Parts: sequence; structure tokens; C-alpha cells
Amino acid sequence: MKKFNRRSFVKAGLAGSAAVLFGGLTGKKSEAKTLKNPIKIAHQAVLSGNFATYGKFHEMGARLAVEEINANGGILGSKIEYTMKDATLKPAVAVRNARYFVEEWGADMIMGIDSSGQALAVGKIMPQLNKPLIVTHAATSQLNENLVFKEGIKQIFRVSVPTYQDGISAAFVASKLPIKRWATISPSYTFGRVSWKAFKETLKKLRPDVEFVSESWAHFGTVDFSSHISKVMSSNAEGFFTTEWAGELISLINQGQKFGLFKKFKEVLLSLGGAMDVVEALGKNYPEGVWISCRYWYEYPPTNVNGSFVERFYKRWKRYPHYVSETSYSAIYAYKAAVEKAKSVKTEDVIKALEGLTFVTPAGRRWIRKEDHQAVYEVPWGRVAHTDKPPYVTLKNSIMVWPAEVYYPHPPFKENDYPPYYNNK
Amino acid sequence: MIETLIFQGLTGLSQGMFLWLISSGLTLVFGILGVLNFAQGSFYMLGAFVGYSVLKFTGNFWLATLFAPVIVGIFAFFLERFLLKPAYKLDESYQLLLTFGFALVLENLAKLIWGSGYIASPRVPGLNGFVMLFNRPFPTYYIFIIAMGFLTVAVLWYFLKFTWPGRILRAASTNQEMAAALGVNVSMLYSLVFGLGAILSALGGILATPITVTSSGVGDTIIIKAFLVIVIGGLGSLKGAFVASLIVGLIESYGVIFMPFFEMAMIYIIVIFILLFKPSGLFPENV
Amino acid sequence: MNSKEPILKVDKLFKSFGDLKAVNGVNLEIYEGGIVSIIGPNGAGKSTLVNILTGFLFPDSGHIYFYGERIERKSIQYRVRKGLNRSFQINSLFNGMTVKENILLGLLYWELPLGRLLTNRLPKALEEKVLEIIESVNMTDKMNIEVDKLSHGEQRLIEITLSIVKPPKLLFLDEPTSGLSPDERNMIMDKIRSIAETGTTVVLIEHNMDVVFSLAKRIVVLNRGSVIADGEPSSIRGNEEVKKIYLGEDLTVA
Amino acid sequence: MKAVFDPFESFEKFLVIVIILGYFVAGFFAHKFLSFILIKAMVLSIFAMGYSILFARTGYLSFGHAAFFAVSAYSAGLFVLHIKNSMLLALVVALLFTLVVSAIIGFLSLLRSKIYFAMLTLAFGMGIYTIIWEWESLTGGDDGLIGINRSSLFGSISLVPINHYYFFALVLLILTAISIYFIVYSPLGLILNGIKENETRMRYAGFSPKIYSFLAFVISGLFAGVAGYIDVFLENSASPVMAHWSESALPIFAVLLGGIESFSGPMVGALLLTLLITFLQTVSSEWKLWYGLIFIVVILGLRGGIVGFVKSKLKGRGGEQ
Repeated sequence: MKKFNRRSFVKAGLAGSAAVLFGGLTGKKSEAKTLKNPIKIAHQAVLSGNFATYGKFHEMGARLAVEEINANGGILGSKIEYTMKDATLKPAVAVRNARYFVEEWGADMIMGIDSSGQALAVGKIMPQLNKPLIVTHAATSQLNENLVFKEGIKQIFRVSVPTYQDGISAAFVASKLPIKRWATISPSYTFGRVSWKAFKETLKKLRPDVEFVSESWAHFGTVDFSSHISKVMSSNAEGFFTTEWAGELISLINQGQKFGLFKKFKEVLLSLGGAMDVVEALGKNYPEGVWISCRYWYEYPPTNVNGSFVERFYKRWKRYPHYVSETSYSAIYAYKAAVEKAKSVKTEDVIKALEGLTFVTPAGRRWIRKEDHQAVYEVPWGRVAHTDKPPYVTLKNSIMVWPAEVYYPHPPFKENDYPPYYNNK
Repeated sequence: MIETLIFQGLTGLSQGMFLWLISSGLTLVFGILGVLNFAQGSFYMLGAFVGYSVLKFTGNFWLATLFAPVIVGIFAFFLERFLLKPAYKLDESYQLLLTFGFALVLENLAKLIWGSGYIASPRVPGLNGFVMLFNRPFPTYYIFIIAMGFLTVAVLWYFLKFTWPGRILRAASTNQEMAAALGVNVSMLYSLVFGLGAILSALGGILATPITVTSSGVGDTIIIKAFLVIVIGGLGSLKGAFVASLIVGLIESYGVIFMPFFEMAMIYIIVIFILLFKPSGLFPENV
Repeated sequence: MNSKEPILKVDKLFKSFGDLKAVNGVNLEIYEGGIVSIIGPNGAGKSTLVNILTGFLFPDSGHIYFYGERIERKSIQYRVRKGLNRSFQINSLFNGMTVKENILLGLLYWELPLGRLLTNRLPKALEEKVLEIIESVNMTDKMNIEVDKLSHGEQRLIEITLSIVKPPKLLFLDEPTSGLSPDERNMIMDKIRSIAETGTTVVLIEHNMDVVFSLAKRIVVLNRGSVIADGEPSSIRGNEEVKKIYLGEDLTVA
Repeated sequence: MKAVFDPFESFEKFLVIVIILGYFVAGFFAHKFLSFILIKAMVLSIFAMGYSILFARTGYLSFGHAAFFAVSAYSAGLFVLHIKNSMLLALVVALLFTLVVSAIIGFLSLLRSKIYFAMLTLAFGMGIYTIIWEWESLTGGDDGLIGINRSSLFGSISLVPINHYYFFALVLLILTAISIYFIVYSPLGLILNGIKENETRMRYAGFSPKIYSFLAFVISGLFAGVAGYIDVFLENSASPVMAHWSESALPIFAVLLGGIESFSGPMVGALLLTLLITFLQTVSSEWKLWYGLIFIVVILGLRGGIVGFVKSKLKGRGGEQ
């Protein structure tokens, strides 16, 4: 491992200085020569089964980025060649795709991945494949905390937020609300459990007077939540928190409305309620007043970059961008920025360039932490209000944002240390 | 506490009714055709999708509820005619595998036709409210589902017991040769039963749309539970399928309170007990 | 074994399918030696009775004693191992397998030591025995043909042969001549006689009265699930009740 | 079905030897991704050959064998992660666990007739899936087990490079083929065939078919275990979906595609299926649609599978299979 590091360091240094040297001597033309044409980017996400909509949203974001970049001269003159494959939700398929992309198709960068299990399985083989991997959805904090920070697998990056957003930031919102007793219906798997635990522990520190009175755990693939709803509604909770997502969240909301869940609970926090698949499906039926978030919200930040991105995206696909569309879009731009900075597509150079990189994206300024390769950026929470135009849901008048640095755990990661960086000042 | 128990019981009943609609089709088809139909879950899914399209076209949920199962039933009728019939001379395992192939294809066709997104749940006029029980709201739609479950039981029972086609069906389930001897066109009977089974499952699918989300993979999830239901109830037994559906629905619902994480385990334990001590199911009988 | 003791004793056997009482309180005793025939019109319950006696079905109530042992809840293979076997009315062979493989499968349980379950080559004695049996039914030239490609009569011969490769003490033959040509029928009748001569007690379930009256020493008549007559052929022929149920059929032949 | 006296036995043997030689030669030339895919094909071959002992011989259709694959993968993975980093011991442990689990599930499922059996294996397999999913402290839940690395064999032969592991998998494939050969062309194979053709007649021949079906079940379960073991060290990770029933469809399809009635069928089918899926996934995001259509065509039109088709052509009188 040591040997590898030293050699790559030397190589990176040489390549970097060579590029600078040539660039300085002969100008732009020869820069293009040092790069590969085309630069190959391979993308995988779930395109079949119950979550197929995620893969489609991934693809829309990535294709838009590729089309824009290619239309504007590519990356330092090299066009991008893009491919997309169904990763299903099986780790074995994701691993096979990753191997195919790198070993057969000749990808320079691979990206995508929805489930935690897939991200971890692919992450583990990245040293063998040795190309940059930019994760655009899978949220497990193990990826950046264990694989990158502790084990030093430097090829892995993530531009989407980890579970911190789902559990910890929700607790920050909850701490501002005038209620004390909370309940949850959470997904009965790692993601759901980790998020609920983070929510509880963070909120308890921020507001020692809160209580957690009822929890119900729903299996992956739950279709009917009515018995869970009935259970949490029989408690005396005032607030409701969930990290259910995608189709299951839609079912939960639908059934919750029928049971009067949104009337019974004074405040409802849906960590992934802002995902466009949910928003599209519910539209005007989205219960007003509930707090929602996700890993990117189309109205935030209110910058020109974001506004024009949403406009272009809508023009191209006649839909509003999902958070995985934005992260896929930004992953490609992050890679572009890194290659342009390194003036090289060599893995070592790109990794170096990505580490500590700050770049402007539709979701605002992102900064990639050197230690764990996690992109740090702000994501809002807000209360659902309705508009007349698609997607019929707006958060504009109620947006609540904390600087990501405040609620992101920082390296060195200590277990169960919530909230991570926050002192009761 | 008592009101919680009643609430869980009611939600369990409604879950059981969805299971009943799909497992009744499954067990009916098995009872007459001897085919264990893996694609029964796909008919459930198609019921929801077709219902959604009819709803979009007519704007009326009740028309969708009426037409979607019929359309799916007709589709199933032809599916049986053209693709399942050639398999009757094969071993029953092959028939099962063939229907598994149907399920794969139907899931992906649905994705091509209706897209990969989640289909929004319609609001049902008149059934959006709730009634108050013990000062807690219980949705009228769930009461409607429970009533629909019992209604289908009554209709099926009446059909099988008191109508001529029903009697032929029962005769065919015990003795096909006898039915053939009575001059029944067994081939047509099979197609009709397959269609009827699809209608029941599709009805479940469309009735589920107002409370759940529809996507192309939904059939997969539900078919496994339906299998467990008919193992508990006894293959080919409608009575068994009904009782077992309610049992499984109630276990899931009470399990959420009394043994979270293990309610599925509880169902498997029941299955194992049934196998060891009453291997032909609770109601080992035909249709 | 005292010849007065029945080898098979059936005690108040009942079996219904729904409303239909297929076997309705049958009492029956079978003694060692000879050929006994069970006759009766269609739907009399003959097949159900044989199915129950040989373990294919379990009775609703009643007892079956085989050499004094209660066997009504025992499995098929248990009864077979005790020496009670049967043939089927509709040929029930290992279709798709050759004659030789069929006979071999019939013999394997009895003749193959468990330790040789995985050997690639069969024991010589077993191989010889298979050939000998095939020879005895004159099928040496057809032994590598799949049984479902044989003629109906040949299949029936294998059907019966399969049930006696290990000679049972009591053998039920379920309509062994149905659907056969006269020549084939004679061949099967010879076969049945030779089986009885080797000491196997044969219970013949038959429709064809020619066959019954030429083979059986004792006839049991079943109607609507009950025994209505039991005796020597001559007494059966004269029985009024039997005549009534066989209305139109000539019992005087043979 | 000519288990013992198949005149085409030599053709089948020849086919298997050709494929194994093909794997062997490819092992020297295949670059990384191809060797990965070929190992995947070997894994599926072993899985399918074992599965054919149950499905093709006795006619019992199981939808639960993916669970045994997963039990083996997880026990091997947990063993090297937590107890001892020895691949050989891991194999022993994995097979032991697989044996126990497949014996229990096999016993329970075989209490009922063939069609119930299919459902029961499905249900019990999904039970295992649920256990793996829920028992997070042991199995890592939905994240699965990661970092299951290959080590060396007998302390000297390193299996870490993929081309080394390739030949290790090939050795296991050859051992499997030999074992399956001995089972298929033995009196046991004939007995299992007899159960498929006519279970009742087997009883009247004195056999207890359930005992032999049980034996076939456990044997097929064990080979699923061997496959799972190879797979977990290939992937370096194990995940709950390994146990999902849809994974059990793979060996079924491999057996049917290759030819259910033939000895070489599962191996031919597994190789073709692996290449086919890899190809379909590369060219179409609707690959499952094609997969399903091919499945239907094979069942309705090509029941002897590819090997059966070739054999019937060779025989000169088609449609025999």
C-alpha cells in the first residue's frame, strides 16, 4: 500500500508539472493532446422494479450535463462519451457493472448507485478498478467514514448528502418546534435505524426535554402502513418523523391522510418528502404544512445557477429535477472541474484535484472534504405549501437552512457522537 | 388499550381483504386448472395500471373499478388461450415456470406502457372521510374495503352454490372427466376460470390504488404472501384462502404492536405448524 | 400360517368423497392361494377399495389386517415391503425410460446393496436378473426401447411384470385386460395363471366376465360400495341380486 | 431419459470436457472483466448442476435454493471476517451450515406434494432472506457483509489475483462435474429419475421416494453452497438479495436453457445464460423483458434445451426430447 501511494504521488506530481509545463509553452492546443478523447463516463442506477423511476431521474440529470458539456466543447476539448446501465438493487449487479465499465468499456469515471449495500460492495473493489467513483445517491455514512476515511479507499467520492441530512438535520428542525413528544414509522433496515437514532440523539442534546414515545418499524417493501399508522396514532406523540422514501413514503402519506395522521400530529417531518418522485405522485394532494427535505430541492438555493438549471432541465425533460438528477448532473461537472484542474484524466490526478475541490452547482457551493471525500453543501427544510403550477409544491416561504458544517459529523468520526460538531454555545 | 386492539384488528382485516382478493384468484385457478399461477400478482398490478388509465379517461373511479378488472380478465382469458393452454400437457412445475415467465414479461411491459414512475393515488368521491370510533378517526375507505371483501365472498359463494355455471365449476374441480361428460367445454371453462381469477386479483389492484402506490414491481411483493396464505388455507380451497387471508392480515397488524420485526416470522411459524400437523391446510377441500 | 387364517382381513371399511360413499362398510377376508375376483358395475367402488387396500388412499374409518398386522394407515411402500403389491388399470410405468430401466427400477430396492447406490456399474447378478426377467416376457429385442413406444398389450405386460419382479404374497390386479385385443387378453390371462401357480395370492378386479369366470375360484360382488355377494362362481351366477345389477349382461357365458 | 444406458452419454461427456477445456484455455487469455464473467458462469454452472440433481432428476421445483447459496456465502464470509482467515476452513464451515439449513428446509418442504413444495421452498427461502435482512448485528442487514477478501490456500497459493482465483474456481467446477456425473449415471440417478417419472410406482417398487428426494435436495443444496462460497470471495461481499427467490430462478433457467434431460445441459445453460444476461444488460435497459420472453420460448418450444436440440438433430429424428 505504501509503495502504491508513493508511486502514485510521484506520478501525479510528474503529470501535473508536465501539464503545466506544456500548457505554459504551447497553449491550449497541446492540452487537449494530453487528454483522452473521448472521456468515458459510465453511470449505473436502478432502472427496473419498484424504484425504476430513480434510475430514469439519474439518467436525465447526467444526460443533460453531458449534452451541455459536449455542446460547449467538452472537457478541455475532449467530448464525453456516456453510458448507463441498470444496477437493480443487487450489490452483485452493481459490482459486475462497475467491472464492466472499467475493465471492458474503458470508463474514466464511474458514478451513480442507489443502495447502501451496492455502494459498499462497489466501494470495496475500487482499489482494484482504480478509477474515480462518484456516488450520487447511496447515503450510508459508512461509505465516507469507514471506506474512505478509515480504510483509505481514495477512489470513492460522494456528491450527495449522507444520512446526516435525514436524521441529524431533521433534529435541528425539530428542536425549533414547540412540541416535545415524537413518534416514528421507520424503514426496518440500516438506513432507517441509523437515521432515527441520529434524530433521537441529536434532538435529545439540543432539547433535553423531548421524549420519544412510539416507534414502528416497517419492512422494506411494505405496501400497507395502516397498522403502523394505527399504532403510532394510539400514542400521545405530537410530532412525527420518518425516513420512509419513494413508493413507500407515498403509500404512507396516502394512508396517513385517510387515518387523519396529519391532523393528529402537530408537526410532521419527512426527511425524503422533497424527492421529486414523491412530489410528482402527490402533487396537489401533498398535505400542507408538513416539513420536508431531501438531498436537493429545486427551489434552493435561489441563485441564477440553480434557476437556470431547473429551467433547462424542465425544457429538456418536461419534468422538475429530482435530487438524483441534480447530484448526477453535478457529479459530471465535479469531474469536469477536477480534470480541468488536474489537466489529466489519470485517476491519481483526478483524485487529487477532487480533494478539497470547491465548485458551484445547482444545489449551491459544494466543497469536497479531503479526509472522507464527502461533498459538503446546504440542503433546506421547509413547510409544504401549494402552488398552481407543477410540481404544485413549494417551500419558498418557510425555508430553514443550517450550514452543513454545523451538522455534518467531521473526521475523525467517533461512533454515536451526535450532534457531531455542534457545541451548546 | 381496547380501542388500539380494535383499530389494529380493523386495519388487519382490511389488509387481509387485499390478500383475499389475490389469493382467491390464485386458489380458484389452482383448484380448477391445477396451475399455480405466478402471474396472479401481475394481474393485481395490471388491475391498478389499467384502472388508472380508465380513471384518467373517464374521470370516474367507479367506472375504473368496474372496467379495469374486466379488461384484465379479458386479457387473461386470451393469455390462457394462446400461451398457457399449450403447457397443460407439461408437468405442473413447467406450468408454474411458464407463469413465472409471464410475470417477468408483464412487469416489464407495464413499465414500457405506464412508465417507471409512481402512479398517483386517486381520491374516491364519497369515501375520503372517516368515521369516529372511540374518538379516533377510522377511514371510510378501509371500511369500504372490508365490506368489498365480504361482498366478493358472498358473490362467489352465491355463484358457486346457486348458479348453473357455478355448479359446473364445482363439478369440474372434483372431476374433470365428469364435467366433460356433462357436455361442458372444458377448454373454454379453463379460459373463463383463468379470466375470473384475474378479475378478482385485478379488483384487488384497482381497489388498492387509492391507498397505496402503483408501480410495475408491485405484483412481486404480494404474490409471496398469497402463496403463504394458500398454504395455510389449503390449496384450491376458497374458504381456506379467506380464513387464512384474515389470519395473515391480523397477524401482521397485531405483530406491529406485539412483536415488531417478527410478525413475518410468526407467519412462517404458522406455515411450519400447518405443514407438520395439518399438511393439507385448514380447509382441505375443493373450491 | 394356518390356512383358516385370512392373509388379508378388511373390517368395516368406509370411504366417501363429498356426498358419495365410495366404500360403504366393506368386510372381506382373503385366504392364501388361488385367484379371487372382485367384480361390480361401474362406480361400485372396486377401484377405491383396491386403492385403500394398497395404500394409495387412506380410509375414513375401518381396519385392514395383513397377516394380522393393522396396516390401514401404513404407507404404500410399507405394505409393498410386507408383500402386498398391485398393478394399475391405466398403465403406470416409468414412461420415457426403456424396458430395461423399468425392470431395473423394479428390482433395485430388493437387489441393490445400499453401498452400491453410487457405483457406475451394476452388480453382475443384478444385471443378469434384469435380462432374465426381460427374457421371460419375450422382450429381449425391445429392451432398449422406451416403454411408452410399446404396444398397449406389451405395456400391460410390463405393468404386471413390474408388480411381481419381487413376487408378492398378495397381488391386486386392477382390470388387467381392459382395452386389450383378444390375443393380448389371452397372453395376460396366461400370465395371471402362472403368477398364481408360483404361490402368490391374486385378487383380480375385472370387468370382463369371461376372464373372471375362467380364472377365479371365488368371486366377490361389490355394488354401491358394499359387498352384496361372495362365493364360488356357480353361486354368483345364480344370485338374483347380482343378476339385477348386471341387467342385460349375460353371466352365463364361460 | 436414459440415465444409465444413454447411447449419447459419450456425447454429453465430450461436451462437458470441451467446455472445461474451454474455461481452462480462456483462463490464460481472458483479461479481467472476462475472467470475472467466466467465474460467474462457473458459479452458476455449479449451482445449476447441483440444482439439476433435484429439479431435472426428481422433478421437484425449488424456488428456495438461493437461500442456501446465501447461507453458504454468509457463513464463509462471517468465518473469515470474525474467526479465522482461512479459505479452506471457510469452505468446510460454509458447507456444514448449508447442509443443516437445507436439511431442515428440505424436510419441511418435502412433507407436501410437488406443487406445494415449490411454494414452500419459496416461502422458506424468503424466510432466510428476511432473517439475513433483519439480523443486522450479525449480517450487516441490508448493507450486507463487505471486505471478505481472498487469502491463500495451504499458506502458499495466493488466490488474491483474479486469474489465480479463476483456476481455483475451475478446480471446484471440475470436482462438481465429476460428482454430478457419478450421481447421474448411477443407480441413485436412476432412482431419482424414477421419482420424477412416476413417484407412485416407485412406492410400489418398495422405495420411499421422500428419502431419496430429500437426499437429492440436500445434495443440490450443498452444491448451491459451493457456488455461494466461490461467489462471496469473488464479489468480496455478501448481501441479502443473494437469498431472494428471484435469484433461485437463475439455476432453473440455466438448467432449462441448456437442457433439463441432459448431463451437460446445466453447464451449457449456465455459460450461455451468463453471457446472455451480460449482453442483454449492456444493450438494453429492458433486459428483463427479453429475459422473460426467452424463458417463455424455452418452456413452450425448446423443452430439451439447447443440448437436447443438438442431440435430436444429431440423431436425425427430431422432437425426441
